[in-house]
Amino acid sequence: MMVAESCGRGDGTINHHKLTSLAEAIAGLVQDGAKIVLGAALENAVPFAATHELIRQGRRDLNMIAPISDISTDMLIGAGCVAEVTGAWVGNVSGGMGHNFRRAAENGQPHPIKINDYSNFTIGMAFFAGAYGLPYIPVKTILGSDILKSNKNIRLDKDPFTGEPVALVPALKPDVAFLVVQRADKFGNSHIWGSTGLTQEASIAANKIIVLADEIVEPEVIASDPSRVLIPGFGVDAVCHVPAACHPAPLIGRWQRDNAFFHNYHKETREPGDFDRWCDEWVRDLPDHAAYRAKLGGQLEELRILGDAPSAPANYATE
Amino acid sequence: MMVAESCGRGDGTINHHKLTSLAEAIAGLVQDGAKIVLGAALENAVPFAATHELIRQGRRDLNMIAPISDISTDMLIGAGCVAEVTGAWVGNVSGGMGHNFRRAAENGQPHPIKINDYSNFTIGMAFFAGAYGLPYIPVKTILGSDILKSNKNIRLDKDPFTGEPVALVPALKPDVAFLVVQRADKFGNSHIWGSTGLTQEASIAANKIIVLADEIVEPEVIASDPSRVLIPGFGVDAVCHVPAACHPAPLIGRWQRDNAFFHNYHKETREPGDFDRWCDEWVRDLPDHAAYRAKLGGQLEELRILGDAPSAPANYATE
Amino acid sequence: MHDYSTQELMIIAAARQIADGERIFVGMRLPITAYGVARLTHAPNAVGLFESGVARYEPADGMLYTMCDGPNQLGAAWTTGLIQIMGLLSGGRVHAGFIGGAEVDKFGNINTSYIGDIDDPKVKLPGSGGAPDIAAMAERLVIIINHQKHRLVEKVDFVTSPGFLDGGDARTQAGLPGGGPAVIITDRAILQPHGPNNEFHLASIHPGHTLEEVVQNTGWDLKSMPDVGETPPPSKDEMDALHHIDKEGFWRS
Amino acid sequence: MHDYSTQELMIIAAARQIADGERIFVGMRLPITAYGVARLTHAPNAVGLFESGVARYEPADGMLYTMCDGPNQLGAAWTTGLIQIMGLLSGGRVHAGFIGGAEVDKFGNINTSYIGDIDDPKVKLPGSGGAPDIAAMAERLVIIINHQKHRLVEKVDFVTSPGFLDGGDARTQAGLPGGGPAVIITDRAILQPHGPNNEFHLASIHPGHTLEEVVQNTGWDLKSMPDVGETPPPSKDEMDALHHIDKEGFWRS
Repeated sequence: MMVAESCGRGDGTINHHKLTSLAEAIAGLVQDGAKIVLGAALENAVPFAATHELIRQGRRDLNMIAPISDISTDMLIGAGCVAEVTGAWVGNVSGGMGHNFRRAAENGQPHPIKINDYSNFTIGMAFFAGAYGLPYIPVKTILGSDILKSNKNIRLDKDPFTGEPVALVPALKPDVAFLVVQRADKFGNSHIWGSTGLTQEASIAANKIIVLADEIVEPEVIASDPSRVLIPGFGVDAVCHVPAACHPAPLIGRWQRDNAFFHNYHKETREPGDFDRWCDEWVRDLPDHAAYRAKLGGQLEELRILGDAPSAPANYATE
Repeated sequence: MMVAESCGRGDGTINHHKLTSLAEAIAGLVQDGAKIVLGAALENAVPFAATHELIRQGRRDLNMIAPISDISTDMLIGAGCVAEVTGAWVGNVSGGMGHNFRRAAENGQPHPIKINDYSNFTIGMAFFAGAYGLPYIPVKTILGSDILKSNKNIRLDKDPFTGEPVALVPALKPDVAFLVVQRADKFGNSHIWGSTGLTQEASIAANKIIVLADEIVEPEVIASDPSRVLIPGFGVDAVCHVPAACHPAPLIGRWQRDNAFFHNYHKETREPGDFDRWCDEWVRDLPDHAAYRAKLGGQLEELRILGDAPSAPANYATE
Repeated sequence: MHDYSTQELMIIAAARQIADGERIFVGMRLPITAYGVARLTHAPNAVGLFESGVARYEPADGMLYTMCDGPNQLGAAWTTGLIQIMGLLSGGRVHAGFIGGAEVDKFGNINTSYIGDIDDPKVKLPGSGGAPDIAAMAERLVIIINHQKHRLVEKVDFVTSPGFLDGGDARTQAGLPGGGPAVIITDRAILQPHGPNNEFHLASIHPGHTLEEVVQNTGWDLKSMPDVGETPPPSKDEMDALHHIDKEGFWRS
Repeated sequence: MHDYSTQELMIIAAARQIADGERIFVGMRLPITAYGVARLTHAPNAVGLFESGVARYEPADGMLYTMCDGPNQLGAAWTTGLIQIMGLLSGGRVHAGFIGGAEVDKFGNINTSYIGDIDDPKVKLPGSGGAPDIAAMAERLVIIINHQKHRLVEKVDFVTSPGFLDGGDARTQAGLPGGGPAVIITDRAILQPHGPNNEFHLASIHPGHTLEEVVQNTGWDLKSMPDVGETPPPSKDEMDALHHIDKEGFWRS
């Protein structure tokens, strides 16, 4: 979404489609050193296709911001793309620890990283404040935690109404947010369903939004249900049609979780050299996500959801 | 929604249906002096049926909390039910001023009222804080407004990070929230679509929730689309099946706005005696909302939405 | 007489305040009609925002009494909550907003709350709605009001929605972002802030009205901008767009 | 040997911590299985909450690797955002939460962040997730951990999720609402806070284990509650419920 500074006249993008390749979107919108949200839905709808493309394009010094990132952040650390990690949890939900994250934090390999600790609710409040123009949010849920010692951005203060302790969480404003949606039109209007974690707040807080759509549909499909729109299409900067962009994470109604893939990643990235081999095979040696899908082949097809459990219709008729 | 104090064990209400008449719900859950949210969606889905029932049951000293209440609050003031008005706007969107509101504020007729001024965004933040356990929210959108002088609850302070001025809006926790939904099951699970104003935040902030459902459906209908649930059914205390509870306000996909009714109310309540006559005819002399609907007769039927503009389905299948 | 009404001229003047691609808090009645005209003429990519929780690319197809009516929601870009829509404003992402009021003063402060004393008001007005938030946070504010001496006043009794407050840099001192009121469009003239004090000056006079009349109907000592002239009358394209929207001639008289 | 495994006993012990009608932060693996057992036995109206934005009446039908998997969302009571679900916690509306950790100390403080120094950690653990929020705000906290000397420690290196902090009323002094940790369930015993210092004491020993073994595997000088006894073994109903959920015997060994 555009920031105030870019609120100039005549950007005129709404009636111009924003469909582009993921490679072009990242080349155009993501700088070295950027603050990136790569999925904020927790363990579903993780934009792994963007993780791969950031590695392929060799972005450096990124600040990865997310409540929980599963192995996406671990991959980017291993590939040398990350300077800071801002969030509540980094690892491998299926396999345990993230080896690259540990190596970086414990031994500075492949390079040191700075860690900005948050709890899930406090990073939610930081995004909420960033999205809706609030300078900070006073919370109680982080009181007593040493996160107040490790993260100097959060300030312990007194509630001026009651004198009781509160922790002030300042607004977080990412540079770019990537999100995976079930369907979008070419103008950036989209539908998301299932649990969304912090997708709405993190995206609206961001300066730029890149949508990875599992399916591109006619604008009428999205317009048939404006209450299923989570972020406004007029704030979206690029729409990329990337089926299964979430793999190996699930996408509700579209793709099952590839649990074996997470386990294999855990086994196959135990040593730094292991990770490099894994990363060559699954990311660097592939030109794009279509090649990744082709390499997965039948393994991916088995995860495709073929059943139908449709929502009851909502009627928007006016008379 | 239940407050922490009522978080005792074994309330066991979930598998017991909560269907009741509106008269019983109000008799059991609304005390004199209560802080009430009677619709928070602004000009749609206003629970007028509850407005009428509060008048019929003669509730007194209510604090009516809402961003914009159209003529609902004006009726309650005229009927002598209200001690305080907390919100951003009271009047008649179609007709202009609310005569009862003016009489009460200007001349103390039928009795004086205390007015707690908010802007729409600041009352939104007050509900948000109340809903999600934040003591207050710092905002900039009310700076420079004399609302900071008229509402002593909002405190001007300095942002401790920057030293810049901020207004601290404390949490608002209503006692009871009424809301109109398009469909609900007998356990209080419901679907809402169209714009929702502050419905979610105001309801979750409230101690008790009373749902006025335009239609009662099987639980499977609601469960088919858990992302269309705006407030959790497990927090709902009573479900009342009241078709057209919103009349004369609209309900998306169900009922059009009865603009003539708003205009007539404006004309027919100009003097205190006028309002009493209006209120006898449309509220006090009718036993319940079914009688109100019967009195409206064909006028109501003309507002019923018969067309079909269905949302595109969302698939929740898992394999 | 002209081939347009005063209200039609005001709508066209308001439409000219909307640039292409902008996000605008539209409101109802005159401003929403102005938004429709702008969309059909020079601003096909403007997005309309409604504080109840609606964003639209196209103006509604059908009569609206309120922003919450069905036609404003069918086919919308987004139907959501108030916080999501007004949060765009708070986040500094809204270019302009339209608001009216009972009173506006020479620094563009608007009163929609109390005439007289707060504790014993002569008139209790309906209140603020979202106007303070819009006035505080939009890049610029467009004020629409009828030009009468008791409406354009030296100093409002109550600042519901802040303009330049006491003038000069008072607005900035109060911690307010947003550019403040950019224009007052009345049924007689257009006023704009001018000079370091940010006092509203006469910018143009509507055809058929006179300087003397405008000054006499203003509650402060109204000064003129250096290049004050006549408000440009509606073009044929503008009037065609307006008539396309206002098929029943609601604004024609 | 018994006709139940240690893990099965732990699940049953955890299930007993859930009362009917309660709202519970469930988490994955052992706790979600415990929630399923509670639902099928004494707590048919318990509601399960998942911080990604899910609330369920019935446990998921299908294998879950994460709370975000499809089976946890199909037929849910609510699929929404993190703020809506964790906000219930912050708002004081959640009865209990289950969490695990790498280390817990005698005051029930939990570390899932850093072993060793923050700036040069020996081990960097994955981090907090929502555990601090749950530990701070739930009415009571149930801690599940394996009973080893390096896991039950005198003092954790880093308080990710607060228990009673330095003991006594330190938790209240820190401004924390919520009742704090109510129980530690291990593979050898059950511990509960006791006395004015809120130090965790031995409450019961699992069948087949000894006091000496438990004390030796605890990193602080573990004292016993006055009425310490044997953890009640699973009932037939409880085991039937567990086997109904764990058809493949995942927890049986």
